[in-house]
Formats: sequence, C-alpha cells, structure tokens
Amino acid sequence: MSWSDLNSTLPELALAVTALILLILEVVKEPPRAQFAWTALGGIALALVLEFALPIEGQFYNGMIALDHFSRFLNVIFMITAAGAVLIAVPYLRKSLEERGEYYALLLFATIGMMFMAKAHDLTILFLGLELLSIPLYILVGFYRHRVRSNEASLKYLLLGAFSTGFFLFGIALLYGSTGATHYDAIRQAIVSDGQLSPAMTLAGFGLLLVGFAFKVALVPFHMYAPDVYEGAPTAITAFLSTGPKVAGFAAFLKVIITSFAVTTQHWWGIVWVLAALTMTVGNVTAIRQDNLKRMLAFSSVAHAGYLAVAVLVGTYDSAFGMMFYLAVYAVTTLGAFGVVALIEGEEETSLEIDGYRGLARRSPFLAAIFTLAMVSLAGFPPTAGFLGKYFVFSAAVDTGNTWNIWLVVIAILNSLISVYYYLRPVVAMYMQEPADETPLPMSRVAVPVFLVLVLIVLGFGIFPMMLVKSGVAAAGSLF
Amino acid sequence: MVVPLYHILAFAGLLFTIGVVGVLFRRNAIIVFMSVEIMLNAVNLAFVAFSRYHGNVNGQVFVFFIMTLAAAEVAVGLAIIVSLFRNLRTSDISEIRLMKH
Amino acid sequence: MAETLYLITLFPLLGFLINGLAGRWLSEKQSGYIASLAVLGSFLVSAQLLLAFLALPAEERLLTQTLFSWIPVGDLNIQVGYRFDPLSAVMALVVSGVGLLIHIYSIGYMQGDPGVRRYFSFLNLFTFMMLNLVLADNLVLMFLGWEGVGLCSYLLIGFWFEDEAKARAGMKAFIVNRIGDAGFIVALILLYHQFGTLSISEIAQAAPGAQIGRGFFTATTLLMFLGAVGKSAQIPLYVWLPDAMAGPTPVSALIHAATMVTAGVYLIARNSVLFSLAPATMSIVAVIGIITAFFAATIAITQNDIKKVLAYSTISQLGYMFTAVGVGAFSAGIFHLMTHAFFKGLLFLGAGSVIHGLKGEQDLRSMGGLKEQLPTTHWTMLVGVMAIAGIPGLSGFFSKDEILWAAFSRHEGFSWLWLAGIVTAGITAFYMFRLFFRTFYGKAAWQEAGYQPHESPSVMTIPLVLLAFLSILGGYVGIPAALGGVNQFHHFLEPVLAVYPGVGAAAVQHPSQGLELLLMGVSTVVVLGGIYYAYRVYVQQPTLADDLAQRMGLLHRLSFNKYFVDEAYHLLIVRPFQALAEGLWKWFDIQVVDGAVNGSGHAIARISGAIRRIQSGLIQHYASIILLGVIFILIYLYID
Amino acid sequence: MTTILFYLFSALLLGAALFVVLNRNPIYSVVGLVFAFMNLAAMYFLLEAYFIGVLQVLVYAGAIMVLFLFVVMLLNVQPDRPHPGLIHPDRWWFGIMALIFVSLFLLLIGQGVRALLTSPAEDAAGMGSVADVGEALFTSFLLPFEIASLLLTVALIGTVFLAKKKV
Repeated sequence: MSWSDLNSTLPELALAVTALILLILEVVKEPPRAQFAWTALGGIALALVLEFALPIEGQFYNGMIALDHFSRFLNVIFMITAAGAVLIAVPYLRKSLEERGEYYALLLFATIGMMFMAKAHDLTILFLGLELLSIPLYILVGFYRHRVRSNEASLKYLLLGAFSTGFFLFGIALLYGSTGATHYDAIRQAIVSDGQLSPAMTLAGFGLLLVGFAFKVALVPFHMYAPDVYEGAPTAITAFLSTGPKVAGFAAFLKVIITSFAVTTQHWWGIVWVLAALTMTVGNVTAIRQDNLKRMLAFSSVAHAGYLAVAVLVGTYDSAFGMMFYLAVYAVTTLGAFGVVALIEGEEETSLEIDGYRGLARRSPFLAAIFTLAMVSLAGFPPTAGFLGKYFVFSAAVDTGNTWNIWLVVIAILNSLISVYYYLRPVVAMYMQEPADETPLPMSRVAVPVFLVLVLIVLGFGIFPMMLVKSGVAAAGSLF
Repeated sequence: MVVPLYHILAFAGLLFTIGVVGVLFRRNAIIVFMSVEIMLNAVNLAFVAFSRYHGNVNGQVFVFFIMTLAAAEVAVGLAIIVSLFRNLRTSDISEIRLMKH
Repeated sequence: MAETLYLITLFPLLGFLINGLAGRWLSEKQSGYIASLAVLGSFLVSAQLLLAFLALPAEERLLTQTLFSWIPVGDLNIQVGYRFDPLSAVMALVVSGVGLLIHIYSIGYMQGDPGVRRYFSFLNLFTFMMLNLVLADNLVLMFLGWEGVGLCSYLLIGFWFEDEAKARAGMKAFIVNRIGDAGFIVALILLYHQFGTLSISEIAQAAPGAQIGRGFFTATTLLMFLGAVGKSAQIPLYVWLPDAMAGPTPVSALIHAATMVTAGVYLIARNSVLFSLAPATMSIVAVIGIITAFFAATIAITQNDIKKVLAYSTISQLGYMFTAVGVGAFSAGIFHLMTHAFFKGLLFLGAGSVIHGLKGEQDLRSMGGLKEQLPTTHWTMLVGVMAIAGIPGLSGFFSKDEILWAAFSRHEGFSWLWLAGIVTAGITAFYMFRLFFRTFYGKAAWQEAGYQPHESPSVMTIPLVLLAFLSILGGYVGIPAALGGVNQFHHFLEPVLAVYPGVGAAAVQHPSQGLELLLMGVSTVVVLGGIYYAYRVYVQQPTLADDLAQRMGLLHRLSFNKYFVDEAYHLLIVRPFQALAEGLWKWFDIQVVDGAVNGSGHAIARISGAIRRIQSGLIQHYASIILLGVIFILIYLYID
Repeated sequence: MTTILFYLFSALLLGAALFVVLNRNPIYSVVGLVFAFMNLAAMYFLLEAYFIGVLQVLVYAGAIMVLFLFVVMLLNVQPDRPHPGLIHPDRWWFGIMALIFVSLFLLLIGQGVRALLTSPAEDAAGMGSVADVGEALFTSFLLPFEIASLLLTVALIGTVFLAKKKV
C-alpha cells in the first residue's frame, strides 16, 4: 500500500469518519439534534471536495479499484443523492420524533458502499460494496421499529436480498472457477484468450451474477420485493432506496458488462432483452392500478429500470453515455418526487393515497409545482431532462440498426406513452380537484435545496444540457 | 485425494438447491434464514474447491469475506426478526404480510 | 420583421403564467380579460406579419427565427425555432383569431364557476402549445406542441371529471391517443436516422432526391398518419372525441372542433413533400378520410345530445379534410380546415349558448321552439348550419366543393370518393338541419321540464355574430376559377405545399369549367334535398321522425348505438387492457389464498390458483418468482 | 482413503441439510445445521483449506449457530403446524422448480468440467495455511478487508439499534 492508494479512497474515508462521529454524537447529544444532519452534510461536502481535489486516475490497491471519469461522475450522483436523502430526512424524522444519529451514519455507510460499487474493478470489491450498501438499507427500511409495516418491509428485503445474494455469489464462484480470477480485466483476458475452464461455466456464472444485479435494480421478475419494501419503508428512506441502489446497481452492471463480458454478448443479449421488455411493461401496467403514491412510484421506478436495461443491452459508447445522463436525471427526479411525498405524508403514514393530493396546488403551490415537474420529467415530456435521457438511450439503441433493438425501443416508447397516464393522475388531482381541507400545508425550509436542485437539473439540463452531456460523455469514455 | 471437480460442484449445487428448497418451503423466518446460510455455504464449498483446483488462494480469501457477510447478515437479520416478534408476536412469515396487491 | 415572431407564442405563455401563478389575486373578470388580451396580442402580431407578407412576392414569404440551439452535441443539433410561412400564417391566424373569440365568449360562459382562473390559465397554455405546434420549424418542437395540446385537452376535460365513469372515459381518450403518438415518435426516429436532422425544411429538401426506397417513405408517413388519426379522431381511433364532450362547451369549440383536432391535417400538409413521395399512404389517407366522413355522418343522424351531434359532425368534416390531403389537394384541405374552424366554432358556441340558456340541458328532445327566446343564437346558428351544409355563397360551399372536385378529378378509380362525398354532404345537410329544427322550431319541450330560457349576454353573442360573418365571408378568399375567381387562397399556399403528381393541385388550375359547374349543381341539389327532408320530418310532420326510425329499424338502431363501436372497443381493447392491469394487480392480491383452490382437485383451477396466489406479500412467492427468473436465464444459456 | 472420506462427509452434509430443511422442529434444525457445518469443515480440511476449515468451525458452527439457537430459544419458536392436507399445494410447484433448477445447473456445469481436482495444482499443497491466507488478506486484499470491517461495524450498529427495547 502506498500514499496514492490511501488518497484514492479519501472521500470514502471522510464519509466513514463522519459516520463514526455521528455515532458518538448520538450518545453525547441531547435533543433537539439538528446538528446531526449538518454534520452529515459537512461530511458529504468534504468528501465531494476530496473527490475533486485529488485528480488521480488509474487502478489502486493492486487493481482492486479504478478511478476515472466514470467513477467520479457516479460518485457525484451518489453524494448528491445522499445529501438529498439527509435533507429530506430532517423534517420527516422530526414528524415521528425519530431523529437519531444512527440514521445518518447508516446513510453514509450505504453511500460508501455505492461509491465502491462504481469504483470496483474486482468482483471482491463489487460484492463487498453491494453488501455495504444493502445491510445499512435493511436496517434503515426497518428504522421505524414500532411500525409493523416497517418491520415487515425490512424482513422481506433482507430475506429476499440474501436469497438473491446467494445466486450472485454462486455466479462469482463460477466465474472464479472458470477464469481463475475475480479481477475485471483478468476475466476479460481469460475469455478473450480462451483461458477458461469451460465457456458454459463462465456464461452460467455471468447469468447468476445478472440475477444479483437484476434484484438490486428491480428488473422483472426479480422486482417483487420492490413495491412492498418501498411502501413499508419510511418515506425518506424510500426516496434513497429508489435512487441510490438503482443507480449504483446499473453503473456497476454496465461497467462489468463492458469491461469483462462485451465479447460474450451474443450468448446472453436475449435474456436482457426479455427482462427489459417485461420490466417496463409490467412496471407500467401495474402502476396504472395503484392508488398509493409510494406504490405507484415504486412501480414507476421498476419501469424506469426497464428503460435503463435497454442501455445495458445495447452496450455501445452512445448508450453508455445515454445511461449516464439518464441516471443523473432519474436520481434527482425520483428523489425529489419521493421527497414531496415524504413532506406531504401525515404523521401516521396518512395522505399517501392519491386522494390526499386533491387540491394540493392550493394548499402548497410550491410542492405541487415541484411534484408536477418531477412527474412530467419522469413521463419524459420535452423540454425536461427526462425526455433527453430517454431520447439518448433510445436513439443509441436505434442507431445500432439491429432489428431487435428497434423493436425494443418501440415497446419502450409505447410504454412510456402509457406511463403518462399515471404520472398525470396526481397532477390532475392536485390542480383540478378540490382539497378536502383548505389548510395550507406547513413547509419545511430544510428540504428546499433538494427541490431547487431538481428544478435546476430537470429544466436547466433539459434546455441547456451541454454541461451534463460533456461530463456524461467523459464518464462513458472511461469505459471504452 | 482424487475427486473430480465436477463432483464437488455437483455437491455444492445440490446443497445450494436444498437451501433454496428451505427458503421456499418453510414458514418460520428463522428457518428460512438458516436455509439462506446453507446456500452461502454451498457457494463457499465451490470457492474452496476452485481455489484448490487453480492453486490460487484468492478463492479462500473470498470465502473469508463471505463469512464476514454471513455474520453481519445474521446479526442484522435476527435483530429484525426479534423486533418484528415484539410487535407481532410471531415469526411465521405467512402471517407477516400487511403489504400486498 | 422576424424579430417579433416569438411574440406570437410569448403572449399566451405570459397569460398562462399570470393566471396560473397570480390567479388567486385576480377577479374572475380580470382573469378572463388577461387571457383574452394575451390571445389578442398573438392575433395582432400574426395579422401584422401576414399583411407584411402580402406585400412581398410569393417566394420571399418566409420568416424564421431561431430561439436557441438545443443539445448541440456531435451531429445532433436541434435548432429550436419558429417558421412563419403562408401555411403557418394561416394556421396561426385561425388559432389566435378563433381562439380569441372563444376566450371572450368564455368570460360569459364560465361566469360564476369556481375554477375559472384555472380554466383561463389552461386555455392560454393550450393556445401557447397549439401555436408552437403550427409555428415549429422542427419536428421535435412540433411534437412538443403536439403532446402539449393533448395534455391541455386532457386537463381541461379532467376539469369536469368528478365521477368515476367520466374519469374512465378520460383514460380511454388518453390511451387511444397514446397509440397514435407512438406512431409519430417512431416516425421521428426513423426520419432522424435517415436524414440526420429533424428540421422540417431540411427534410423536405433532402427527401425528393434521396436514394431511399419507397418503402421508407410509406412507412414513415403511415406512422405519422397514425399520429394524425389519433389526434384528429379518424377511424379507427375516433372514439375518444365524443367522450371528450364532457368538458365545457367553449373547450369543445376551441380544442375539439376548431384547432387541436385539425392538427393531423396540418401535420400532413406541413410534411406534404414526404407524403407526396408515398402514394400508397396517400391513398390510405384519402380512403380512411372518406369512410370516416360517411360513417360519422350516419351516426350523427340519430344522436340526441346536441354536443354529440356536433362531435360526430366534426369527425365527419375532418374526414373531408383528410380526403382532400389524401388526393393531393393540400390547399383544399387547409381551406376547409379554416372555414370549418369558423362555422364549427360558431355551431359549438351557439350550442353552448343554448345549453347556457337551458341551464345545462343538452338533450335535443328537451328543446324545440327556442327561436323566440334566443333570437341572436337562432340566426347565427342558421348561418352556421347553412355554411356546414354547403349552401352556395357561404364558406362551407367553396371549401367543400373544392374537395369534392379534387376527389372527382383524380382519375385513378377514385371518383367513388366524390360519390361518397356527395352522399355525405346530403346526410350532413339533413342532420345539421335536424339539429337546427329540433332546437329552434317545433314543440317547445323545455316548457314541460320547467326551464326558463334566456338569451346569453352580449359578451357571448358578439363572438357568435363575428363568427357568423366569418362563416359567410371566409369562403371568398378561395373562389374557384369555375366561378370566375382566381382562388387566391390556393395561390397563397402554393409555394409551401408539394405538388402531388396526378390531379390534385393541377386540376384546380386547369379545370374543365363546365364539368365543375355541373358537379357543384349536383351537390347543391343533394344538399337542398337533405334540408328539405329534414324540414319535412322535423317541422312539417314531427310524427314522421318516429315512423322513420321504426321503418329503418336495424339501420336506426345501428346508427343510434354508434354501430356499437364503443362496445366493441370496450370488449376488444379497453377490457383486455383493464383485465391485464387488474390481473397483474390481483396477481399480487391475497384474497384467494387458501379458499377456492385448496379442496378442488382440478388441475386447471390449481394452475390459475397458483398464478393468482403468486400475489401476495408472501416471501415464498416472491422467492419462487426469483427462482423462475433464474430458471429462465439458465434455460436460455443452456439452449444457446 | 481420503477420497472415500470426502464422499462420506458429502453424503452426511447433504443428509444433514435436508434434515434442517424438512423437519418441523426449529431446535432440531439448528442442531442439524451445526452438524452439517462440521461436515463441511471436514471437507475443507480434506481440500487443504485449513484456515477456512478452522473459521468454519469457529465462526459458523460456533458463533453464528449459537446466535440462531439463542434467538430460537428467546422467541420460544414452536414447531410448524402441519398444513391442512398432507402437503401444501404450493410445495409441489416449488419442489418441481427446485428440481428444474438443479438439473439445469448440473447440465450447464457438466459441459466440459470433467477435470480431476488434483490435476493442475498438484504442487500447490499447503497454500490454505493461515499464513498464506493471512498474507493475501493483508496485501492484495487489504481494501476488501477494510470494507469488511465497515460491514461489521454497520451490523453492530444495526443490531444494537433494532434489538434494543427502549430508545
């Protein structure tokens, strides 16, 4: 180990130290405990500065991790997501008097896990990063210890997560067995030079690895847990749950596929094709029937996983860029949408049904406008960034000229058009229907920055996308 | 010792499947959890066999990490089961389903 | 001159923002005035630009203004800008002009409604989107407008969606339209893939000389036409329009008669170069247009809801427009689009005035004899029905006969289009006068229901009068050569429309005058016959109507029930879709867990039960689905 | 001799695992699992993975299973009630799916992997020692090791937080 190794993980180290400080504060501090959130934000800011202050590229810790524009792009998304989750949590936790240091500490640990997933250049790190992301989430989903729904969601998430981890690990075992390596480059080397024990074993390993990813990003049929877990988790956690793991899962998935398995595409593309088509269709069609906003957004996020799977399937430079753009926009938009849901939610998990949104425009014009913007962007209307994300991903698929890809895009477009229906339902309720009670909704100022970032990204990058496009292109470039 | 690699893999596969069957069949969350542990152990067996076959210690190191994970997961999982038991007085997962449809 | 172009869309956008953000501090009246002023601004700018145009020679009549470059990355460069040429000039004037009158009318009509500010802000937003659609010089911007108007339409209908049934109808409208829009987007992707640009003019320049197979153009234009079919309510995607009548009447007038629904016709005219390269598509457009025209007209005969009659009449008239563009007479299609905006806007507003006077009653059977009570509405409506029926001298006559003549003179076995058109014209005359007579003449059925009808305030009747004048005079910009005119309208649009080989445009210039006059005579006779028959049935001998209904038996029932198309759709499309949604939903549902299936030994019940019970919050079921996924992956890999 | 022993342990392992999964009494299941893990440890020894074998006994059979036993006792878990009817209808489907899964797995792995375990790594005997694994752990696998420590920290926090009665 050398200093440069240590430097390469400084942002993670900063977050870990902050998390430990939070744990100490939890013991020392008496309520009110507003400082927790600020400490966590300070840690994230420090990590962000370190991320940029150390202009290092290359592989570290004996090739375990790789730093490049790709990992930096994603780390920034992760840190923004984490900061947003912290800000949303402040007013949310205050409602239930559960403001605790563990909450923020676990959030930071999960963020470290995501960052390692994006940096990973070895299946060992990928696996540990995935678990470091998952285990804090199991706990956070069950954070409301006295609510049965929260307990139940946590148990389901943990048992099914562990179940799918079993397949994931068996996949790694088979890959290791067949290629004798866990390093991304070494695996590709073994496949290309045919140094495998058995090509069938490599493929089986890849197939099982895919199960782990598919579970994490909630592709059908591995998505069954998602709606239940999203519904049962505290809404502030749902916001994090529907963005962080999905972005991290897709990023790691894309990186593994492009660095190690690109040459075997012809053996497995059909699987991803079917999963993508199924995911978007099931996600959208089911979302139409949901009246609970959390469940509706859960199925919506399933559907978005389907669109993103298109980018993974295509696997070209363009599609990788499209995915970077899509992920950045998706993360901020979904986080903001759940943030609004979290703020509107009443004390005992009330106001989660669509009827609770009637006339919201009158009770809180700001939240209604933000929510509308988020819905419009998720639905993919121009000129929002959500439209551009879809456009980049789908046009990359069409540009391959492959008939199957084009059909998949047609399915995706039909789906995203149908999805407009359920995205507009809350909008109609908010603007077109009379509120049940007219009292203005109290609005916490703490969460405002989250929504401003949402506006900035959704509209700003929707109309003037160049900045995001440039960093996305650079990020995608590091993979090839 | 002359054991074909394929046989060990077959044992690992069978053990893994027994774990899967346990997850699918049992209604007690604790037993389901134990079945997941069986699955992880099947993976470990495969790793050790491959490590032996390749003459490469990496596989065994990986097993070490899987054990770490197992310990962490079991601790958290049992804590969740305990906290659920406090609220519901059961660990039977067929009775733990408020959320559906 | 071009610098003012953006003002056309800016005004309504400002109106939307003011009403939307500051609405709560405005009085009802102020809100209406602001909205109307915004549209007035657009109208004045468009009119000023048009006047400037007329002074220029034909080939210089083009203004473009690039607002900014969107996504300038690599080879993809989308210029967001507007294009003002004769075609978009006509459209912008129609949208802002008719829109202005409808805005003013709404001030009176919506008085006292609690949602009036919201209403005006969305009406402005709609105008903004519609103007974007017609002014766009780029298909992406056009698509933005296209989706935007659909969105506003949905929101404005949703305004009245208080009950579940109407909400479901809204969902139907929505999904039907999505099918069409999917076609549009796929066409965009194909075009971009082929030409590397989505600028309308660049594509139009590149397309004719490009080394591309016919099949490509047929495919893209068919996909675009699919979008047009959805938006313009043609067979088979028309079912949503009658349902959309749930919205307030001025909305029906503006969106579902005068502007939005004609966007499909505009789309084809705008891309006339592409369509001219795809004769197969053109034939399909013409055929679908004429079938829709006839079919919808026959439904309109028996409808009793005054707005439904007008809705089917709109579908039918849109069919005429598609017939026109389908035979290559693009300018005739746009001409009819314009005159239709005048008289159909008038008819809807008149109907609104009647409904207003009867406190919301829409059933023709509860009307009758309203001539005395609603004098202004009566005579303006008379102008409207005469114009749509095609009485010589009114606007509808000129535009409809140009279409019929274009259809007739297209010698490719398409004369039957003309015949169908003539028959439809007779039916149109009949059902429009049926509506007119049943409303204003005959037995005053409203007396029994206890209504106190009253004429509308002048803020509502003045737009009626203005539209009535337009319905009369609007046709005189396009007097055909056969009647001694020069068809200025056609010459004005000529530079921006493609010339479709065959007859179409050419026939308008070199007509065999005698024949054209003869055809006009025939259509006039047919129309007068239709009117006379309506007069006999509904004024002279009111009992005849029921006799007729009985004698026509099956036909009447078919027409009355709209050929059971709604039911068929419900059965074939909506139900399966709902069933799918419901199925997936139930799939997770717990209810049937241990009940029905346990005891039964039937294998089928067991399978369906297993599927239904995969449902359900039970971890095992979720895990088993995961395992199924794993098995799928392994099977795929094994087979591969 | 060792070969025969290996197959013997494998058979015992599978039998014990089946017992864990199929009997109704949770206490028996825990004990069965301890026995299964002991067998597994023996197999690790036969595969010359001594360090892992020791860990298997200490961590798995020792710490983890004691934790399970403790929770089973704490919650006083009763044996599963038998379902009405001999076997729950779903179990058939689950069983068939598991069968399909394992046969697919064996078929896929079976393609080409007929190698004998001893063939390529004859000279690598002894690499499973504590020293070897430890060295790898603290050199090339240093970063994963550190992440694993974070993982345990998280588990610690979570367990304390979730299982604590009063806040």
